[in-house]
Amino acid sequence: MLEGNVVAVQCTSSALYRPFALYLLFVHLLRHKETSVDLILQTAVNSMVASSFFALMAVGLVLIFGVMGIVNFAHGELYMVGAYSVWFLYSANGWPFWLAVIGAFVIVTLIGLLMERTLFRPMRGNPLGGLINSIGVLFILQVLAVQLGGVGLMKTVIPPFPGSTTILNGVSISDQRIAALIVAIGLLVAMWLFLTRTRLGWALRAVSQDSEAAALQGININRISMLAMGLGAGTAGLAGALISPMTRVEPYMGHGVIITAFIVTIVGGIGSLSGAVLVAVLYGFFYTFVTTYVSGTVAMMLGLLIMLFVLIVKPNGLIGVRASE
Amino acid sequence: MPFRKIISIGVIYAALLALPFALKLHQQDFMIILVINVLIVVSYRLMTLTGEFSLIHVVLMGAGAYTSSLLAKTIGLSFWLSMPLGGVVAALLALLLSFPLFRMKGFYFLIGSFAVGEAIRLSWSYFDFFGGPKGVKLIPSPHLYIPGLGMQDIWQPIPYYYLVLTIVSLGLLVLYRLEHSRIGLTMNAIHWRDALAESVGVDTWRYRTMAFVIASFFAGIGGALLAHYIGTINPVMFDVTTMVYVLIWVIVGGTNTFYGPIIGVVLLSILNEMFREAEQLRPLVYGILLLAVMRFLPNGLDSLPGKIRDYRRRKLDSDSVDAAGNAPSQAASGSGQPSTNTIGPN
Amino acid sequence: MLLEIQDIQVHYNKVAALKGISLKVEEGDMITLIGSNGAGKSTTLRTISGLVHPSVGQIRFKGQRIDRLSPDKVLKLGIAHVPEGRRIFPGLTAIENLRLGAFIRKDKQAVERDLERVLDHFPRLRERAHQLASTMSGGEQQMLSIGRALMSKPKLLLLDEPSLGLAPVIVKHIKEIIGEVNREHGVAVVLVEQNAELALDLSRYGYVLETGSIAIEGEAKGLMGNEHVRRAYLGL
Amino acid sequence: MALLEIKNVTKNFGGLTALNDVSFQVEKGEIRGLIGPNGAGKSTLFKNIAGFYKPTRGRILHQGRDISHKKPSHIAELGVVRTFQETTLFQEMTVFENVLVGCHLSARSNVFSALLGLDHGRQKEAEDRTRQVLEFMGLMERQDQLALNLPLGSQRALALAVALAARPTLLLMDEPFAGMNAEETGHMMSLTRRVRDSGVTIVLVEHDMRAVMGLCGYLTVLNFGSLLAQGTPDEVRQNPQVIEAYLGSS
Amino acid sequence: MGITRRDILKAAATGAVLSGVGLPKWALGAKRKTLKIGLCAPLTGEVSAWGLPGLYGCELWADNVNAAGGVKLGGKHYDIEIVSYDNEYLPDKALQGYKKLVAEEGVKMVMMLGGDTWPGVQRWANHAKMLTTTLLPSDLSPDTPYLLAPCEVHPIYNVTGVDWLSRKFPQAKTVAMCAQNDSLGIPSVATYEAAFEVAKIKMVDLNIFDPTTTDFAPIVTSLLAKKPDVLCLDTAYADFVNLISVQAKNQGYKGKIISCTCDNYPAIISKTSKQFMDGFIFQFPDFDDPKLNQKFINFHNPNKFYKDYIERRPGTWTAVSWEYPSILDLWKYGAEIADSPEPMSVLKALKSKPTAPHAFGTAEWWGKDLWGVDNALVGNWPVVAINAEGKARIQEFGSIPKWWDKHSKVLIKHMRARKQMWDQRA
Repeated sequence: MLEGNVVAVQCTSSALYRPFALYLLFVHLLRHKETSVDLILQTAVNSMVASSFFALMAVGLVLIFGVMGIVNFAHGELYMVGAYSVWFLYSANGWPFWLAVIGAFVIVTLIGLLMERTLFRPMRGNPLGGLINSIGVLFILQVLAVQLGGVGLMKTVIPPFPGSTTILNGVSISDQRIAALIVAIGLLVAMWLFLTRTRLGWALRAVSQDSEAAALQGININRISMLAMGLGAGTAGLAGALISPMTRVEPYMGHGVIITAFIVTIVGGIGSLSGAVLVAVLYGFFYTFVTTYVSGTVAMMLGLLIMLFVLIVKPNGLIGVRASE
Repeated sequence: MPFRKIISIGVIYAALLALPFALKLHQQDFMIILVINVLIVVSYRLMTLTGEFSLIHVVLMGAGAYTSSLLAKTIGLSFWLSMPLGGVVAALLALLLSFPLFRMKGFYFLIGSFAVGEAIRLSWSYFDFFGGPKGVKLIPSPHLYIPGLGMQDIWQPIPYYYLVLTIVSLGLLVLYRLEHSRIGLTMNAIHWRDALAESVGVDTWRYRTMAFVIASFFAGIGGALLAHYIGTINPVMFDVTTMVYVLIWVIVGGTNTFYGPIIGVVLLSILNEMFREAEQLRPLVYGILLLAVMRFLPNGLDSLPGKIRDYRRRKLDSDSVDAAGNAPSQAASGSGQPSTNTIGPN
Repeated sequence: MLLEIQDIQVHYNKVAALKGISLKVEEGDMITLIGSNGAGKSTTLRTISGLVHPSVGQIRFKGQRIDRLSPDKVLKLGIAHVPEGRRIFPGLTAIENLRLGAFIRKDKQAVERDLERVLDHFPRLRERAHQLASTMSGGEQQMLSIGRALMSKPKLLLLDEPSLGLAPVIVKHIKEIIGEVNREHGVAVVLVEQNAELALDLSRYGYVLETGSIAIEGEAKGLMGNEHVRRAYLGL
Repeated sequence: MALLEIKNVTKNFGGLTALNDVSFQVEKGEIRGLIGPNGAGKSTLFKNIAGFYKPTRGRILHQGRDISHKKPSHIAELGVVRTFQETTLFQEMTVFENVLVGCHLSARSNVFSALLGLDHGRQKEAEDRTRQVLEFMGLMERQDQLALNLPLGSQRALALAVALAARPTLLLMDEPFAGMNAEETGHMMSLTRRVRDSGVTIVLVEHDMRAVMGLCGYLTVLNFGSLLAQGTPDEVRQNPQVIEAYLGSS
Repeated sequence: MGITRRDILKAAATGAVLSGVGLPKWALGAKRKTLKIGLCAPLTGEVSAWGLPGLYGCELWADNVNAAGGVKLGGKHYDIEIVSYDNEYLPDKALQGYKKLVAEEGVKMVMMLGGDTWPGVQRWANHAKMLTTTLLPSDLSPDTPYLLAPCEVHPIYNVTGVDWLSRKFPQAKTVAMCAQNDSLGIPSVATYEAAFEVAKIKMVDLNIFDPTTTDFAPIVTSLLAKKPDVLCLDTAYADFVNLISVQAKNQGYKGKIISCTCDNYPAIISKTSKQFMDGFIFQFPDFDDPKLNQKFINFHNPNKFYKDYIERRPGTWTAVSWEYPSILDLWKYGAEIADSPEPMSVLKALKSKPTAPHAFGTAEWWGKDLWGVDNALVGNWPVVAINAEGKARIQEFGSIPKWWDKHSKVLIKHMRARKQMWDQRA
């Protein structure tokens, strides 16, 4: 038994130096057999949390792209601002946690609205300009975070729910993660209801499908753009707020998140909200399992290659439904 | 070439040749990096001639740097061979990548190139062969036989500056000639109307690939020049942050002219040095500058002369002619339809 | 006078698309604009609905100037535009499309009533109410597009090429629907059509457009046999 | 052998049939009119011939050679060149440069010869050709203007010049008369005739019936993606099906 | 809490610089002559946590020394001025900065973090014969005659913690370890492998993760799946230690944890519990620890230094806050022996004896077997553990040379296996 473990250990470490990651994944799944039930279950639980955050980030990106045609590179920084807001309000100024989360949502939504009004609206019809502007925002928000919190160590956000719940023997999940998971899923459901059950939601979808025809229905495109940007930014902020007790709250935390969000968005089909959510779930599991069994670098590399593959297969856009000529 | 142009280029080069002696030691290093970056942005612009923006240019620069460094270190190849080979490998990599990437256009190309680039870059930090996250250290500097002095190790800033200046000038000359040849004209044509170009027999795939491959060759050369000067490279040097800076240089400078990106990189690099005192606030300056340029000069700094000319002309026009009946109409609907170049959609 | 257009000019970039067009629509009226491709028919409609603004000239609706208003403001005043190519929202269901037509209206109960009326009017739409619009046939999409416009309870309906790409049987049906809308709902209609026979048969008055100007106008019945019309269409 | 043969071409987009089993031939030296109401499939057929679309079924032969699955640039190389609906030009380039790009095929050069100036001969050849075409189209005095600053008539002439520079044997013209006034139309008609007289076969999609009837010896009429009628202008004009398709019947 | 008045003042001052008003950086002319010491380290960006707190510490050190009359060399009194350059942790910027400090500012020593930023500087540093220090002894090689690692001999001191653990808790039989894949993590892995082998503790899992990792749940899951007695965090970054510990607690881990660092551990305790963190072993003492007042400690007045620092720069204390100042202590010692500030004289004076005063007691110049050159100062190193009150306290000062004398072969074996020997790194 121990002997087998040692082999596995050596294999894990040397895995870094071998090229065939998928093959290794397979080998590792076999090697970890003795603890596999617990490990797989725990990893699945971890995956669910990852998935819900990927989904929150991706949905925001899709909304913004769908309605305004702009790739928001600053999306990761909006997420960062969400986390910083919680740190500032809850940890530094003693607000109740949930109030701080709401505060973060409001702050980031306002930033989003400001971005739409001053930066993205003048760039309508100029996607590259929008992209560049979002990079400008990215720099500014990072600096503001440094100014607010200083550099050095990450900001500590003490989890309001310090306990953890054992689901099964050896499989546990922290209460903080459960709470975040519930809120994230709740928000996604609320958003889905909003988009499919309300007039404003239809209007938003209508604009993303055909903005001129939407204008002809009396839908004010500017207002819908603000709605999309506010909502998209708000969800990113909320994701950051919820994850703040569980991750590194520092000015550059948005960097890794945005790459993942892009992968999810592209693979899910860039105009499709349901596609984004579905892929977020799948990718959350994929990413977490590969990270657990092989390595995070390999997981990211494979993710990027999957994205590339999807782009190659459907090179001119993965927009789900568009009017045919 | 008009006489005035020749004179001004002559003056610029005279200044560039004399410059290192007027500079402090660390500023000489700054100049070397800046001159290399000029090659990077100008070669990037060749890509944009065909209308495509990529996010892989810096990774291909890294490919050149890694190739040249590893060849020089592991098999002791001379700089004079490894450096061009760095360019060749970057170009070959681009050729290989053109097959998947040029199935895409516009935004999808941008994101696709980012995905491949990042995957390549991660592989450098993953595989031991490339030195892992630490990268490659102790990269030898070039040696050159100088009559009268014998074999010289070129690693001090002033000689290396002249080396870089020579190679980059050659690169710029090639890129300039290319742009002003029929090939450059055709690339530009593809940018404006790729379907029309295709309809008169232009193989747009071939030209896009050509632009990509040549641009990558020079990016690889730039990377090799950097590697052999600094003596060490690592994957972080070629990450998306660096790419974003290149993008900013090019776009702030403007892609409409050959000199636009050069203005961008020179101006912003100097500003960056000036604001070094601002420490943590430095990126803020960048951010605000970026937004300001996009707001007031969305086509980059190089569109400024044209804007001024336009403004003057309009002023003249409105002074002499009653333009009341000719106010340009605006298709300013509330709709988000981008400025397609359609004429009369009936 | 419901709608009055006075000598409008429209330029795209620097090219003139409309070179001075004037026309009038009475309350409950039905007029048609006919002419070949590029004559400026669609541009005229787009200018009325505020998608494009004229560089010269005025548009008045019930006496109020509307040539600088945005599309949503124009719609609020009572002008609905059924654009060329239907332009329904493919990812929404038929019923969601229809409800969006009433986006500007606040009178919820009346909207529900009107929705029922439209669905009564177009039984095919009732059958497909919860189907994605992209899965509907061309004729159904055209009905949906007209139905959607009616949901805003317009005084004036701008119809752009409703027969385009539809099979003759469907065209006939659409024609009937347009007639009914005009008669039963009392909605004035400006119809842009390639199919001159259809258009002139339905309308009271017609304008023939050529390269951005009105070549000839007159009572529809009179235009039907007009040489000018035949020439514009068949080069006689 | 006909210059262009369309053999049973069908094109589907998803469930929609844009072209349904269309067959006809164009002889060398003709100006063939391709007409039909909006949405009849004329542009789709053009795009299929020029290689921008691939037919779902059927074949397209040019000078006996199957071109139905070739790339647009290759088809252009074989002598089939199209112009575009509306005015499609390299807007920000000069008139001269526009035509020079059109000469792409007659004087191609590779990177090295372009850099080293080895293609001087070919370069000169292309420039000569450009001047020749500009002369032919009466655009010589406008050669240094930007394309976007030209009046509509000259823009259309330039579009034709760009296409001609590629030395086509078959020219596909997509609505060259749209939006033109009578004078401009007349000028464009004479230009088109001159092009035909220089040995280029022309297929013309056009709504302006005066131009079509005036230029074309033979017409092909499409409706709902199918071939509706063929014949001389007079025959077509009298054809009740055509009249119905255009003026409608109710 | 978050923003202090000082920060606002600083922001305002920076704003003034930005707006072109310009404030002289060193506002008032000093009466005494000034000696400049350079700090070329990352002060912005993601690695700035390894540079900026060091700058704060050095400024405090300089103020203390200057207030006490400065340094007296060759009969003259000098004030010390710290000149910093932000190298952004990029090789090219490091080279520019190094040259600026040496050639233009005329500094007498350059302190660096090392790592990625050293190799580019190496050649020029040798050329200029400049005394340079690094915190990463893996930069040392026979080609670096003027480079010293006078404070930290990372990762060799980690053996002291493992040694203490194995004596205190003989029941510990298995360990699972995780490490980030970079120039800090990998040599440390080799050291821990050697230390655990010597201590007869079996390594049952080793997870090497990417430094960009943000979610540690999967890593901790795979570690805990092996049910280890000890969890070893290797030389993880402070933030990683925080997140991994919190994850370990959430996933129900109850055993021992050993780590190289545990900066800002009160934050971890606040996120877990005192109970969970009780007995957490690491290698960096709090500087308010009374054990640092012992005779053999050479760091000048550590408790007061810590108190002053916390007051000046609240919330920024990390290991580098005292490490760079301790290098300055050593430099001052060397300069006073040499009676000259000249870099080569100071270096010669320092290396003239086989031992020198290290922060934690007299230590010897050492390193030939690992780095090919005896330029690292190695002696005692503290083993620190968190107690039941949630306070980190020094447990003992372990002797690195003593361990090495017995087990050098094991360490070299593992270092070689991980390709960390100097001859393998070139």
